[in-house]
This record gives sequence, C-alpha cells and structure tokens, in this order.
Amino acid sequence: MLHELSRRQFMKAAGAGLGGSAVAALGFGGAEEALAQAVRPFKLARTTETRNTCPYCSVACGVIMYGLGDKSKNAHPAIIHIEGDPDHPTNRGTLCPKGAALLDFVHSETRTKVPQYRGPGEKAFRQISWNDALDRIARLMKDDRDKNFIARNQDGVTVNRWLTTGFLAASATTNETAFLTYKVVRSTGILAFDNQARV
Amino acid sequence: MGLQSQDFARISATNFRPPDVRHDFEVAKLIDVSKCIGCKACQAACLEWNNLREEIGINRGVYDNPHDLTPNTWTLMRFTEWENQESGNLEWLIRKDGCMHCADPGCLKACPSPGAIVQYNNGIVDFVSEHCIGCGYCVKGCPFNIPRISQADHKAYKCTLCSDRVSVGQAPACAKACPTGAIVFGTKQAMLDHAQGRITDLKSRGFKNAGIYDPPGVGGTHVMYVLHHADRPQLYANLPENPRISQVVELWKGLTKYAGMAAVGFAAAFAFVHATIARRNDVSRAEDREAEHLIDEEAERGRQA
Amino acid sequence: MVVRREEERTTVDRYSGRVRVNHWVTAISLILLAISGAALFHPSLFFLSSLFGSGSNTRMLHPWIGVVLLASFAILFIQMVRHNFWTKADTHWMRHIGDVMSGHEENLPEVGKYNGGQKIIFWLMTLLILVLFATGIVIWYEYFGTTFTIEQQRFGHILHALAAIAMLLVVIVHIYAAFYVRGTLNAMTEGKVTGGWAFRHHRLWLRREARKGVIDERQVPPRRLGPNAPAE
Amino acid sequence: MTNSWTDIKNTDLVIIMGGNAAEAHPCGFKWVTEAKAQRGAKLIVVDPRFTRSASVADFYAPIRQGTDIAFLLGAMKYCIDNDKIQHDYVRAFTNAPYIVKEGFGYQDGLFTGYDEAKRDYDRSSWEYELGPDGYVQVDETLQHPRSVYQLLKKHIAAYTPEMVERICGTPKDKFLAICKMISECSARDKTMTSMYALGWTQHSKGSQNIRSMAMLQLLLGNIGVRGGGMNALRGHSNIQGLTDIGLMSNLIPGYLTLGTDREVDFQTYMSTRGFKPLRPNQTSYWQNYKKFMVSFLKSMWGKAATPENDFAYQWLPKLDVPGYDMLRYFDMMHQGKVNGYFCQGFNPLLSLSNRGKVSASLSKLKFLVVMDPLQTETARFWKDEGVHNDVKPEAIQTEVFELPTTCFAEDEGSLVNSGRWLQWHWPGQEPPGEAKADTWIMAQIFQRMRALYEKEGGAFPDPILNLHWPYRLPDDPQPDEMAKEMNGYVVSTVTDPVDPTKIVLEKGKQIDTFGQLRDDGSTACGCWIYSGSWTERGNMMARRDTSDPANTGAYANWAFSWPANRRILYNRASADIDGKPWDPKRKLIEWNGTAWTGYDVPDIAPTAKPQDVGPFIMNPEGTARLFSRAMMKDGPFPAHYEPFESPVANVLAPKIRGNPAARIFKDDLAALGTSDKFPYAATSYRLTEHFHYWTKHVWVNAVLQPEFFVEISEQLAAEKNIQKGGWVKVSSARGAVYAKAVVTKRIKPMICDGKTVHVVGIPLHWGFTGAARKGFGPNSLTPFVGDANIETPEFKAFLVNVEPSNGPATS
Repeated sequence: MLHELSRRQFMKAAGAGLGGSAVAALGFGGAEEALAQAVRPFKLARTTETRNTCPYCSVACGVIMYGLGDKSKNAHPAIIHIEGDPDHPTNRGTLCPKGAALLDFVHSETRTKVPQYRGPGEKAFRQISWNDALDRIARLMKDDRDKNFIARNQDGVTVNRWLTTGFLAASATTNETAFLTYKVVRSTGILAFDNQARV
Repeated sequence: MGLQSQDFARISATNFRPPDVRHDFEVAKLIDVSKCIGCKACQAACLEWNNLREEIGINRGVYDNPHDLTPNTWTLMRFTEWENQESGNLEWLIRKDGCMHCADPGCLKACPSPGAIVQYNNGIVDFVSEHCIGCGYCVKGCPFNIPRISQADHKAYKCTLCSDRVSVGQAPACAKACPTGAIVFGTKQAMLDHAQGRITDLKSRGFKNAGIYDPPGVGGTHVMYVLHHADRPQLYANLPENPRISQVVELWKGLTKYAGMAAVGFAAAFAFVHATIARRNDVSRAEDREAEHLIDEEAERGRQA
Repeated sequence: MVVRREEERTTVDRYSGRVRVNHWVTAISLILLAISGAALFHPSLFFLSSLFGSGSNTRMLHPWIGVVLLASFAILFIQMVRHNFWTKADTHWMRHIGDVMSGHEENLPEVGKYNGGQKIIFWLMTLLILVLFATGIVIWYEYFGTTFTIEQQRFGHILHALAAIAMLLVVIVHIYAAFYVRGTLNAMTEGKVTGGWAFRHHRLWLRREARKGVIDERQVPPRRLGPNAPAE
Repeated sequence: MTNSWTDIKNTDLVIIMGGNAAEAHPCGFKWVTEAKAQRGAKLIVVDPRFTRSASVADFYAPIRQGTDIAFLLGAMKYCIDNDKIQHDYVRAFTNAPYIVKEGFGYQDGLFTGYDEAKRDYDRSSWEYELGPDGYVQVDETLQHPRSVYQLLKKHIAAYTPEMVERICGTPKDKFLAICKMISECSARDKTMTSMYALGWTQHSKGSQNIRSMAMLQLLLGNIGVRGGGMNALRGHSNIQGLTDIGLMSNLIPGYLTLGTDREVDFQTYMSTRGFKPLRPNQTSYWQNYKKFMVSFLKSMWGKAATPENDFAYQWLPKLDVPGYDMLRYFDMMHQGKVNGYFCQGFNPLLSLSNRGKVSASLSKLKFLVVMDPLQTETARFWKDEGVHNDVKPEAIQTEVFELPTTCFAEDEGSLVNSGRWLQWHWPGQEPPGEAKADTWIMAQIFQRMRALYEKEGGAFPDPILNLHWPYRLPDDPQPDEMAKEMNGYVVSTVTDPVDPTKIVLEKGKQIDTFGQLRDDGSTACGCWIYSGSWTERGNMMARRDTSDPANTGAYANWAFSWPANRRILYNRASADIDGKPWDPKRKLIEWNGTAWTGYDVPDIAPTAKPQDVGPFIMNPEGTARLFSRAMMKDGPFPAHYEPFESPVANVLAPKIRGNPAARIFKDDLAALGTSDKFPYAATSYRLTEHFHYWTKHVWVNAVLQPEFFVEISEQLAAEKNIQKGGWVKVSSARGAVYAKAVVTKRIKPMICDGKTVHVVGIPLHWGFTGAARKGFGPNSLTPFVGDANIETPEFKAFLVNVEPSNGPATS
C-alpha cells in the first residue's frame, strides 16, 4: 500500500512537471513555440496502474500495467502500456525483450476471442455459443465416462479410474485455476493428467 | 525540466542563441558492453514506449534484427563474433547502437531548419518533427550514421533519449528495462564514476584495455560505452575510433556559408556601384546614323552577292 | 532574322519568341533556385522558404525547379551554342575588357552576335548548371538518399554550394551587363535591338544581318543624308 | 530452486550448465551480473554452444550434449582426489558414512538387478544396511568399503580428465581449469551456485544429470547456504505451482501421491508412507503424511469425507502403472485407446516430441477441447497449412472446441516462481470478445456434468455429486476462495485435550501453518505446502514489503514462499554441526543455545538441537543422499549413458544404448536414427527474443526474431556448402524441417572418442499461427524417448542430417 502511495505521489510530480512545461510553452512565440513541442507529452500521466507479474518464465518479474481511464463508470479500461515494477525485488523494474513487449501479447491479433467449433472432417472453425459448446463438451465427457469408467480392476479392487479421456493442464494458469481444475478432473477419475513441467 | 528557451543549449539553424543561464543536470546513458547479453530488451522497450512498430523481416543468417536502424527502429543490437588471438577465446561483442547525443552534435550543425534539432541543457539532442523539412542534412552531419528519414512523412527520426521520460524524472525506457544493468542512466558525472568501477572490474578479469568510450572529437557524448577493448572500438560493429563531424560538413556549414554570402553580396554591391558611377554605356545618335550607312552598304553587298 | 526599317527607327531582330521564352523560363528557374537554395543554405535566409509555403515545400520543390532549369537551359544551349564558339577576336576583345567597362569600344574589333564576355558567361553557365545538376542528384535525399554513400553526399553538398555561389556571381554579371549596356534588355523583351545598339556592340553581326536583306516599312523614302548635312 | 533469484547475488561462483540463464531468464540472470560486479564472482558456462550466457562468462568450455554426467562425475573425482571437499559437511549432513547392503554393485554400465526384458531394475539391493535397532549402520571414518563414500569413489574412478575429454569433447585443460575453480568452493567461506534448466532435464537421464550436480554441491558443502544450492530455472511462470498442486498423473497437491492398485484401502496406502526415521531422533517430516492426506480429502469432498469411508480415499482413482504421463498417453492415443482430450493453455502439437506421432494421435480422438488465450497450432492440428501442417482435414474426424480464455492481464490469482514465491496479481482490463477465465470454464463444465449425473445417473457419480463446492457463485468461483481452500481451514473446532475450555483451532478459521493440520478430519487443506499463504491475517501472497535486513536477498515479507515462508531450503545446513554458520559473513540462521535465529525461517524445528537433528528433515535419514537408495529408477548413483541417438558409442559400456531404464516404447525404439544416416548431433533450445510458442503471436517479438533458423559451425557450413542466411533442410528419423542457416563461430566441431562431432542448434518458437513468419519446431525431429524417472522427452540430444535447400517452396 505504502508503495502505491509513493507511486501516486510520483504521478502527481509527473503531472506537475507537465503542467509546468505547458505553462512554459505559453510564453513563446515563433520558433521557440515549436521548441515547446520538442518533448512528447509523458503518456502515462493519470493512467490507472495495476500490478501483475509476467506470465512467461519463472523469474516472475513484477510488472505495472497502465490502463486507459481512471476507473470511472464510463471509462472502459484498456491496457496501453506495461512496464517493470521498480519495487519488485527480483526484477527491480527491469524486463526482458518478452516482458517489455507484453502489451502486444495482451492485444495480439491472434488472441482467441469467441468459442469456435470444428466438426468431423470439416475444413474450418465456425463460431459457437458458450452454452452450446459447454453443453456439448459435458455431454461428450459424460457419455465417454459412463461407457469407459473402470470401477474395479480384474482382481475386483476398487480403482475408480477413467482412462479414455485425458487432461493436459497449463504452465501459466494461476494456482487457484489449477486447484479448481484439479478438483474437477480428479473427481471424475481421470488419471491421464499432466502439465507442461515435462516439456 | 521546463521547456523555456533557457533550457536549450543549442538550437539548429538559428542565430537566436539560448542564454544558457539555467543550469540543468547533464544526463547520460552508459552502455556497459561487457555486461550486455544482447537480449534486445532495450529494442522492445524502445518500440513499446515510443509506440513504434517495425515490420517483420526475415532471418539473414545473423542475430541482428531488424538489420539496420530505421525511422521506427531507434536502437539496435549489433552482434560481432571475434576470435581474440591473444587469449585464444571467442568473444561475442554485442553493441547497442543508437544516437550518442553528442555534446557537439553534427546533425544539429548540419540542420538548415530553425528549431528542427535542439539540444537541451541536460545534453539530450532531440528532433522536432514539426520543424523538420526532411532534407537529410542531419544524416550527413552525424558521425555515427544514426538519423533515418521516413519515406512516409519525410521527417528525420532517431533516439530521443526518451526526453519525455527524462522530462518527468524517469530513466529512458531502454535503460529501465535492461535486465543485466548493462545500460545505466544518471547524471553524466555519475555515469563516468560508475564506468570507472566497471573498468577496474574488467581489468581485474584480464581485459587490460578496458575503458570508456566518450569521444572528445564530438565534445563527448551523453550515451557512452564501457568497452573491454577500448583501444579498438571498431571491433564493435565499426564503432568509429575517433568520431568527429566530417571536415567537409564543417567547411560546408562554416567557411563556405559565410564566404559564399560575402562573395555574392560583394559582387551585387560592386555591380550596383559601378552601374551608378561609371559612364553610361549608351548608343549615340552618331552610332545610329553610322548604323544606317552600314546597313545600306551591307544590304547593297547582299543584293549583289 | 531581319533588319527592319521603320519610320522612327531601325531594328534588328535578335531573339525569336522561342528563345525568349526559354531564356525567361531559365531565368525564373534560376531565381527561384537561388531563393530556395539560399533558404536552405543560410539560417538567416531560411525565412525565404515561406515564399514556397514551408521549409518542407522548399526542400521538395528546389530539386524539381532544378530539373526545369536543366531542361530549358538545354534547349537554350542548342539554340545558342553555334554563336558561342571562341574566336581570336574574342581573345583580343577580352584583352580590352577595360575599355568596354569604361565604354570605349571604338577601337575594338567588330563583334559578332556575342562578345567574349557573353561567351564566357554562356560556357560558365553551361558548366555550372551541369555541376549543380550532378551534385543536386547526389544530395536529392528523397530519391537518391540511399544511392550514394553519406561521404559522397557530403562532397555533393559542398560542391553544390560552391557551384551555386559561382552561379550567382555569373548571374549577377549577366544581369548587371544587361542593365549597364543600355538597349540590351529589349533583346530579351521585344526580341529586337536598335541598329545603333547592334552597330555599337555587335557590328560584325549587324553586317551579316544586313547582308541578308532589309525590310523597309517606311511610307516615305528617307532623306538622303548628304555629306554636308548639318550635324545634329 | 533451493534458493531464490535474489540470493544468487551472494555467490562466489556461478556455474551455468544444462541451461542458458542469460537467454531464457535474463532478469534472473541479473543477479549473476550483480554477484560479478559487486563481489567479483566468476561465471562458468559449459554448453555445446557459445551462448548469450557465455558471452559474459569468465570461462567457457564446450561439451557434447548428453554427456554432462561424465563431466560432473569427473569434477567430483577431481575434488575428492585433490581433497577439495567440505569434510565436516559431508560427514555430518550427507549419507557418505552410511553402509550399503551386501550385494549392491555396478558393472558394464549396469547396476545390480537389471531386467533387460522389462528395461527396469529390481532395486532391492540398492539399500542401506540396517542395524538391529532399525537404524542405518554408519562408519564415521568413511573407510568402510561399503560406505557410500567409498562406493562413490569407486564408482567415479573411471571418469579421469582424459575420459571426460574423450566422452564430452571438452578439452582436458579447459576441464581441469573448471574443476579447479569449482573445487575452490569447498572452502567454508566460498560458495558455488548451479543454475540449470531443461538443458539437463530433457534427456533420457535428466534426473541423474541434476543429481550429479546436487552430489557435487553436497561434497562442496554448498546446499542450504546463501549463494549456493541447486537452482532449477523453471521455464514457465507457474509450472512450479502446477506441479506443487499436483496436476500430474500420480500426484496429489503438496507432493503426496495417488494410491496404486496394490493399495486396496487407506490403511495399506498409509502403511507404505510411514517414513520411520532411519537415524536416531530424526524429524522425518513425512511422518505427518496422514494429516496432509486427510486434510486434502476433506477439501475435496468436505462433509462426504468421513472417518467411516476413509475420508473418501476410494473416490480417488488408483494407478495400475507408474503414471499416465504425456508420452504414455499419446502412445495410447496413437493406438486409438483415447476418445477425449483437453488442452488447457498447452500446445502439444509443437511441445511434445515427434510431431508426426502427436498429429496422428490427435487425429484419432473423438473430441479435443482447447482452452487458450492464443490461437494454438494444437487447436488447428486438422488444418491444411501446406508444408507447415500437411494434413487432410476431411480425413480427420475429431470434434474440436477452441475456448477463448483470459490472459494474465485479465485474471487474478497467484503464480509460484522458480524460487517458490507465491505472488498475487490483479486484472487490469476486461477479457477481449467473449473470452472467459479458466476457472469459469472449469466450473461450467463441472456444473453441467454434475447436473447430468443428477438427472441421468451414470457410472459411479458419487465423487462428482459430492465434490466440495462451497463457492459464493457456484458457476463462477473466485480466486480468493480457492486460495483459502489451498491454505487450509478448520472444519470443526479443536480444543486442548488437557483443558477442553481452551480452543486450539476455531471452526471456520484459516490455519496459520501446516503444523496445525490434523488427521481426524477436523481440518481441511487443499495443498499443505501452501499453508500460511492466506491466513486470518489475510493474503500473504499479496505482501509488498521490500525490506531486506542485512541484504541477504531473502525479502522475507515480500509475497509468500512455500514452505512456511522459507526462502532457502535446507537452510539449517548453512551452519555447522554445532549450529554456527560455516561462513559468518554469510549467516542465514544460527543456534543460540536454545533456539534457531536468523534471517530465514529455519528448515528444522525451531528448538531442535543441532547435534541431534539433521538438516534434511524430509528424508528419514535427516541427511542428504549421495547414494539415493531405490529412489531413482536408473541407479543410486548417476552413470554416463549416451543419448538414445548419439554420434558416438558409450565408451564405458559399448553394448548399452541410451539409459537402460529410460522410458521408450517399441515402435519408437524402431524409429530411432543412427549416425550413418543422421551424422550430426542436434539440440533444441530457446532464444531470448521469444517465449516458447507464445511470443510468435507478439508483434514486437516477431520483429526481433522473425524467422525460424538453425545454427551450425562455419566448418560444417563449408563442408556442406551452406550459405549464411541460406535455406537448409534438416531431417531426422522422424521428419524434416526447412530453416534459414545461421553460420556461426559460436558452434565449433568437437572431437569425441577420436571422432569429429558437428553440433546443429535448433531453436523452438516457430509454428503456423501468429505474427512471426511460418516455420517449424524441433519437435518435428525429436525422438519419443522419456527420462527414466520423470518421462521428460529427450529434446536436447538427437541426430539429424543437414543439407542446403531452396526452402519450403520447393517441397
């Protein structure tokens, strides 16, 4: 919290600096006036800061995401810049070429934006509603589980496993996502459960 | 920093000399090549901070991408693989190329457009697009081949040392990002001191020619290098050994400019004076008459011939 | 080309319309180039760029005007070159340039269409325009920025500047002469000069023209001027 | 990592081997440059290529990929032969003095008990000799011929500098120079840190690569101290967390393991998990296993988990094989035994070995569900992309769902970094389009399935119907809820047995530490090692206190570090047998006569007497293992084995191909290449400009490294007439790829066993979606071989051929 404060103070200072230069610019005429425009306005003044950590490697550098708007009702937030968090003990504000370009990941052209479905033999994806997609997935899972669930092995030992469907978990989802995923997947008896640690 | 004229040390193509009474801290960026891993974080940070996007190129068998500075690429890692005969070791020399922010900027000297290139008291040399006329003179003025002219808007572009960040007390984007601290930013003095520490460390590791690159030929720079082989800067992707503004440019922007103006002015004046004091060179009546005779005679001859 | 006798005066055609147009196109280009060039050459003259709208426009227009100059001058050259070959008489004339300047051309050899000075100006202009154009290409950044090395461009700039200065000097002499030698301007305005002017400055040329024949447009035949006619 | 990124600044010597920290972890590598600049530390890089790390190293030596064990055993031999080991540490804190059973042996590259048919060992002989008291027999003098120390000396005797040069291609003088630098760190006031990554993991003997360095570090006394340790540089932002939480075939959160078919009931299951101490008064912390297990089961099934039903132990699936890891499962898929598959932020088409097999396997699925913030190749494995994905869509009957998810910038929660720090993050914008959080998707799928089971019934619905689902919004559980579940909470009030009026644990409260967990069902805990991350004091993972007393680099109040906010594991070993720091300048914790005090949370009971209790409390021995007993499938000591595809034969045991206990399936064994057809030693790796297969979707990174290439030496280029920047075709027994050629001085031919070995470097990062130019990944070429212990594919050493080419167009 303390750091948040100090950061805001910095922002005020920045704002003041800008104000100062703006005022300074007024006095000018002719060539000097244009000189006042030499310095591009500091683009982060009054953006909304959100703290995050880099989603790439496990150094987990602290980043600050600078968002459009001030969280007011009608301002739709959008991240316009991402920079290292100077308070973070590990990266102390630095970022690697990937972290420094995180903004382009957030706004990548090739991000998934709508659920898509591709039927057997089809050549292309087509959009599908969340509802239809999720219903269909649940149906497919249940049918497969009901058909292939193994309650007991040959020796009559209770094994309660489901081997015909598998789940590959990520490498960058949150612990909270991971735990919820674990609960759901294990409760169905899935054993083919793995993550990206191996590769 | 405010932006009154007092904050300018130099302004291109103008006789208006900034009073240079207000003293700002001279800032500098120190690039410690011996710490650089060539990760290109500085390139990414530069593109992101300045909202620039370079086009996606191809691989040409080297790590350098893009392959050269462009109007959108203001800084660039240049990779050199060098076999050190002395030590028998391979050395991968990686230099961050970009504007050196010379104390005596050749671009500014060459620029014909008032206020298109300015130097703040803090040492930053900045291009002011609004006044840039796209003539490319700065390219000729620069001893480091840095400025690039955009074919889109015919304006010159280069590293601004993030003058917008520095103006609110922040370090340039590349310096902030640099993971290994190969790029550091501060007052010029602080950077010089920091460099000394690095040089001592490098010497202790056997780089006996380690040193700083702050070329006096251009009055020193506000972007400096620590080199393990300061005696051979050209090893680092042809970093000039003793850069200075080209003599040709000096002559063009110096003597020629004044002598030329003088000569023309003098000639014009002389012509004027002579025309007024000298006897009028006019045709006399007599000559008119003699012309008639001559015409008659010649016309006659003409007829006979 | 004809010698024409009118009521009040006798004129000799010196320049056809085509030549005059070319000349003035060339002249105007030269002046525009001088102004725009000066704007880019010296900060104190940068204000001249406002005549072209802005510095950028000046930068953009200057080379194109240069192209126009080259074209129009090329034609001019073709039209005039044959009168501009150097002769002994020119050398002699040049030796007495002092007399010319002080207006004593009496005891000089008769001069053809052009005197030595004019020929020199002609050839100087030819040379300088070629130099200016060549160096101009080298420093035309918009199109040739990458064609030539930066070092070549640096030399291009200084040569261009020096040539431009020389050109200005030549032009000054040219204009000066045009004004100083009264009656000359008409050659490029109306295209004709008076018989007296031709007699005084280009007698040889006048002879040749006269031999070709004279058009007499007078209604009444002229008074014969007797040897003992009263002097005026 | 046993230590943390920031701790690296405390080191005297960094050895980067089996990794390329500067390239893959630049901001962590910062602490190497800090150590160099601030303490004059030195950096050694050993790698087949002169890497970005090497570019700032004090000493670089080449090594042929897949021969690290020979190098490290050679280094151990050097240290022992030159008496450069930390004797007190080795005697007190390792099992060096322990006596091994009669009958254990090693010959011709095999340990005792090998069964060629099963490609597996009977490991019964790899054990200590126990005394009548049930404790291990020891010989403090280390002289006993069957003492671990003597066995180790015998085992590594073969790895002379000459042998190392012969196997690894590392010039003898360079090897010895490195050994000398390393051996200096046996001094009490000198430490070395090891930074490694998949360069060691992705081998058929990956675990043993790492063990080798761990053993060396133990001999030098560098485990548990500041600036020391074994530092695994995890590749992904939360791969540590996903492993901690047990998202693996055989795991339960907190490194507990699933039962097997043999463990028919809870009692049997627990009987093999008693972990009785092997030396007097040792902690053997796993004795608390049952508390963790029961608390986990309570968090899974809440009220439905009762003492009567063994807390629903039977509701967990049981394993009939060691594990259904990726390799095994894709092999099953390939045989058509799999119907459905989910990929949650994972792109196996490019990430898993032998892309041809992966693609064929996916084509046999009934349905594939991909949840990802980016358009992955896996979701498009059925799409005809010409040479870049040459398939026939009409022939592929798989139903594919691509579900758009949030990325880091839009979701909230914690990630675990390599240093085991759990750090909380906050969203900064709304997800694009209809994208949703993974938690929402999982909840939706679960809710729908449960509804179906309620309506229709079906196969054993109990675990699904009774899954503990206490969330405020059942359709959209929030991160704080799961975080609190994992930390653990009190299910029913516990009172002091002596004075029932005294409440020990109050119902509904968050627990403070796993020490409070109980095996009677009165506590629930999703992941015991995360206990303390969200207590009654709030979210410890969101802490942002940057203070760091004495600049140890611990930052004890920044976020939360598991276990118990401990920053350096085994930190008790930073002090000698009497509890005095080995190096006072590098004090971490210290025994003040009555308790442990210092800068870190002691990795031992705060009042455990130093002379009594060993530092390695998770081991029943209380000490670290130079001899790993039967814990490793492929041997209690590491031994040099060639990669399955190697340009040279195993000079120590010519008959043996690869690691005899490694995971490989029949047809994959058949699909291995040999050096006559594929003469060059290839390896795969990351580039600093890119992250895995993500950043090719990122414009700026695509600019910085736009196009797929391979790296070869100038010599090989000359030999094969390959032009710098020209196209080449790289082929293996599994497939071929087209790439641009980067011809470099940074790769040089090596001489191994008298043979010239050319290395071909193949970076990953390119595919057929995203902003960068279309390209290939190394997995089109790599073999389907897994490590003996953890089944990681052998991505780092395989054989290829290289020829000049006109590029993909001509194919």
